[in-house]
Amino acid sequence: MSIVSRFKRDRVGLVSACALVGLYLVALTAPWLAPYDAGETSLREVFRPPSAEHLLGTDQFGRDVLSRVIVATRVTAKITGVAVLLAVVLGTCGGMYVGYVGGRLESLVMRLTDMLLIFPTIMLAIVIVTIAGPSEGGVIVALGLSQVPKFIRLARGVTLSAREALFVEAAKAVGAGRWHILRRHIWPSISSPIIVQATLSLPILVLSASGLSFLGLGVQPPTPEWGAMLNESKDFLRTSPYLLAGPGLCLFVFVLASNLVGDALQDALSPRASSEG
Amino acid sequence: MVPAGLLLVTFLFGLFHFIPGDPALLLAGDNASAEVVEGIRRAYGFDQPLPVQYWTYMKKVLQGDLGVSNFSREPVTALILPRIFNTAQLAFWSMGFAMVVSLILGCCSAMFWNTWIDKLITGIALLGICTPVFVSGLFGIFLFSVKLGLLPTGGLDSWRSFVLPVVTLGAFQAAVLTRMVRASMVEALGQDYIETARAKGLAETAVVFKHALRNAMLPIVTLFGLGFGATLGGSVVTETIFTWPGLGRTMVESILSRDLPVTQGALLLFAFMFIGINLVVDLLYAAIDPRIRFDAP
Amino acid sequence: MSVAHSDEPLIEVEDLRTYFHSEAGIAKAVDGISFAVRRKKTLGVVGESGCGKSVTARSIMRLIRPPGKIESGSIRYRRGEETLELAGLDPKGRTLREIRGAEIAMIFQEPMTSLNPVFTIGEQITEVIRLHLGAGRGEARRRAIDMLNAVAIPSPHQRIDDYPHQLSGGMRQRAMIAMALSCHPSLLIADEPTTALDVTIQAQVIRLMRDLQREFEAAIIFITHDLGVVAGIADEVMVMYLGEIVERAPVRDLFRDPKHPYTQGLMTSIPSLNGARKQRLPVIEGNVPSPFDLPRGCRFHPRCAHASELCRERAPLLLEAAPEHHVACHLQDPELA
Amino acid sequence: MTASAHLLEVRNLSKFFTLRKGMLQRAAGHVRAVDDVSFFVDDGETLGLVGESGCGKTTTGRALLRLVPPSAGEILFKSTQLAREGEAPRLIDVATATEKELKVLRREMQIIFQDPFSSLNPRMNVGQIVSEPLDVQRIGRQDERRDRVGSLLESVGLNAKDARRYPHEFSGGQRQRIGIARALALEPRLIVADEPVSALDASIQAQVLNLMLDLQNEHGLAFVLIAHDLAVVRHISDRIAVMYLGRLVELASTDALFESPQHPYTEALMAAVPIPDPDRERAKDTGLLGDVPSATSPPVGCHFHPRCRYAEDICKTESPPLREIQEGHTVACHLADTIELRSFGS
Repeated sequence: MSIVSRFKRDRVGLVSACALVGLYLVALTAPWLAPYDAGETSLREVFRPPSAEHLLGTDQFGRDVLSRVIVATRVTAKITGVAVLLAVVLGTCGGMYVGYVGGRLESLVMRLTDMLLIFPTIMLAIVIVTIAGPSEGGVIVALGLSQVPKFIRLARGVTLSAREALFVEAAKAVGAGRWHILRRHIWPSISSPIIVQATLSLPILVLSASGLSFLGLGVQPPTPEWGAMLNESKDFLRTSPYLLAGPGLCLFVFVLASNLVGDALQDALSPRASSEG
Repeated sequence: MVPAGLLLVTFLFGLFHFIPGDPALLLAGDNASAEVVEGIRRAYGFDQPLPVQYWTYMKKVLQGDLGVSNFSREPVTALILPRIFNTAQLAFWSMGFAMVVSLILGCCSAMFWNTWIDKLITGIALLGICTPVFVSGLFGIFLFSVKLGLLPTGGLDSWRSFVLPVVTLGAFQAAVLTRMVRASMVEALGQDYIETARAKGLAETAVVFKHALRNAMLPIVTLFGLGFGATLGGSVVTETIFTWPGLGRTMVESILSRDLPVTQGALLLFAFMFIGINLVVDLLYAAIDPRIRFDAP
Repeated sequence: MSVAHSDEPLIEVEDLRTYFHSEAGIAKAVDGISFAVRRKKTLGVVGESGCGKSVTARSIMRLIRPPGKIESGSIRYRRGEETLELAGLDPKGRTLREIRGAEIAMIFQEPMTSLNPVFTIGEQITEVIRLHLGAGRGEARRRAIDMLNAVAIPSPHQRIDDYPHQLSGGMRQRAMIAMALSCHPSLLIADEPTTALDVTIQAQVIRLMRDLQREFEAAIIFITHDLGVVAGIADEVMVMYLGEIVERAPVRDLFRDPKHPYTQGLMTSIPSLNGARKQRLPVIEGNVPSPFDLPRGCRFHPRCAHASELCRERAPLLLEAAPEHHVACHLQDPELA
Repeated sequence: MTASAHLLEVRNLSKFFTLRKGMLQRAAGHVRAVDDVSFFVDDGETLGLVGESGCGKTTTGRALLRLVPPSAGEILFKSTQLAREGEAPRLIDVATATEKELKVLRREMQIIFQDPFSSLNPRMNVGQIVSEPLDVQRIGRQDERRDRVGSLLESVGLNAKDARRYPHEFSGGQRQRIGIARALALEPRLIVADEPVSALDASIQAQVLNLMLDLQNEHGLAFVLIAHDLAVVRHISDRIAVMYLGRLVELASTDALFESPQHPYTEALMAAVPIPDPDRERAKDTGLLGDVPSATSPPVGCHFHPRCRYAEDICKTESPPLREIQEGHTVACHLADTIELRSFGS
């Protein structure tokens, strides 16, 4: 059974994949989708509870929460998407390279990644943000780099086991060079675990990105961001608890969808599943 | 351990130099006069060559001198030390909560693999890992403090101050760890020696809790170590939500106010805690895995 | 089926069917087999991979895991005066647990993975002794050392505190045998116990099992794919193909006069130590069909050189072609041949 | 060097592995996986290499193709591809050949593996697998390669249409045929067959052995057959080399080896082979003691002496040299002239 058809039969995976795609569509079309200008303040309309006019109410500056939540989707999607891409590219190339070349360089890099892996993502990100400064670019770099050790480890592991595989030995026996083996044998073995890991990293990055913003170390106001919005709302819990709902729910859905897609992909791509099918 | 510590101190020393801009200017603040900046430059030795600065820094760290806060002018060590205890308390109770819950739920889930019990537990765990601490924490404050008035919204006064932060932080970790414990147990239960244990006539509980769990403990110890680290990391956010007087909040505040000596000190202590946990995990691992214990020359 | 002998068999399996249900369909791993194991005797079970020999063993132990299931049939086990129906027992229930390890014991192919890596072999052997014989700690340890001695493990006093990874493959399998025999079971099921071992070690282990059988008076079901091994240990042999028994006979009769074309094919296709060299071996053509897509009629017919129209249509029954020599082949059926 | 030399001649081949321990990867000891092994293979003949697990037979096989770089010794191959047009074949040392020469040598020596599951890339279809040697060596055009793959598959008893299918769709025996087709693609003159049938069922094993015999008769292939099953080795080998803990202990023609084994280990190995005859199998005595010792710390003197029932004092101290007892029959045993060993001839 092919991977696509196995994935398709996984209803939960399919629905969550649709949800994830939907969120990215929202992110793409945010400026047109948002009913109001996300940055427009109105002192006459502060702290309006949800109504037909403002579905999620308005905040302390009278800004429409729904519009801000929608625009924030765009911010989060961009930050996490670029960060994952950064981590995948750096980590995969690095991991494949040290895995294939081996030697001193490999043990040095692996000791370093092992050390970095004992630090939680958010701590690594905080350190890097401290250096790079709290801005969108800083957050992207921080989050991307914080995931690189994971990908180096994964890519190296798969490269090593593929390098030891008998079919690689067979290829060497017919005279195949390094480049041929990397391209024909190692890269195909590496791509699916990397894709799975990338999807599984996505929820972690979403949580970390909003966590940083919540702490004030991420995207800076007035740019709408879920974590930052939650942080602002915490001062008005007593009077306007509805401010929690929008960003909280969006975060939850994004993380849930990406987790489920990751799980489904892992099931569909795992070698065990293919041998049983 | 020693090389890791050395690397760390080097890294933190470099922090001053990584950050764009003049370190003396950073320390002095934006609207300090040129003389003040120059004074700081000399006082901190920024005019010295790099190796000399490095050596001085190392010596100071080893002596427990982490510098002086830019704002309160207090020694960083004195500022930070009482906070560590608070953070450790929070992390310790949260992790304890997470370990107990995840072990019970994870084992149950694996034992009743693919039944409604398993599905219920994995479902709850999934919801748990999708709810960030700052969402569940704020919701908890809203419900238990604002609406019901049962628990304080923050601070650290009595045991009641512990309930919300510990449960919020612990529940998230418990959800993450439950999934991993379950996976390790399912893996262990699929091994050949489980069939041997069943063939010996052992009761299912002995098969699961003696033969499978003892093997699954190897990966679980590592996971718990990583979980402990993650809990410490999560404490940064949790402390901010619940205005907990801990190291994490101090660090965030120092970053926001660009109080570099404090940031450095807090990062150093955090890092040593992570390395310490890692060390404990390695030792524990060696203690419970006979293949490591007996292969050492 | 009549029992010709005065002593009743220890285990009587009748029309056992164990199927595995999966998305690809139903795999009939064991499909209607009947046989008996006599006390103190060894039944050899021979066949290629996927013939159902291991599933047969696990069905008797009731160790079949989902999606596998015993569909029908009976496994009668004689325990003193009473007869127990193993197929009807709860696989996690008390009665079966009392039997497993104590009265029916099992050893597996891979001694590396079938011993628990985090317990010493002593802990693993005493566990079963204490469980079934109710012995105390010291008593169980003494018995365990005796058992290690019986399986010829040198310096058992020290070896008992070793972990599996500290022993060689042959020693591990001996430890497994010691564990299996430690409660003096009346039946030992050995699933390819020597396949993972080197030939010289295999010879030692088989010799050991023969000696121990005499000493412990256990019946053995010995599963193997190697005809040479079965010749050295079995009293009676049954040959399985695709979940069915194709031939069952006392060991000498089977090797003197194999009656089923599959058995004949197996015997002639293996190179021998005294046959002609550098010549083509007679082979069984083709491959073993998928268990999801079994041939109609006789399951062996697509690979059989003697297959007729009848073989394609109707499945042969396992009939007695000579005294105690049963074979499932139309060519051997006097009414049809 | 003359053209009349052997197709392959191995002189004093050794392969040491360094065991590394700890963070700094310090060398913690050496394993002499292959220790001073010499033999030759002639055109069109089969040399069997037998021994128990860990005896170094697999490492020897891989070293012949330099898939494992040898630590010492020469591997002389009589290459026609590397000789100039119209000239006599050239002897070349595989151990020291340049990368370029090695790539050409790959056309003349090939390998087939034990495990027909992991030796085929599950993500490539059979056509891609079998044509990989042609792609790598840039032989023929695209369509020529496709035709060649078809005929290769047919020559090993598969269908040309199978090229579009994937390895997991085949049974173990069929996969082994795919592996053989890949090895044949470059029309080699020597194939190292590393346990080619030990993972296969009895009825399939015979099919693959027959295929190997047919190929040898058709193409005059030479084989180095590495196996632990003496009956299999005896069936298709012309000469047999017996290895124990990295060393060659006996080498003779198949008939001579079985009729009059000279090394006690050879005798024990032969006696341990299970015979499908209840009377003979039960009557025989297999008196080999103990386990194979660890390769990291082999016994002093003759490696075999702790398990040998004939061992004398000299065996415990001195390592026996390999010596020729009769023409073409060499053995490494101090007592070869004094002890009488069983004959396994028919």
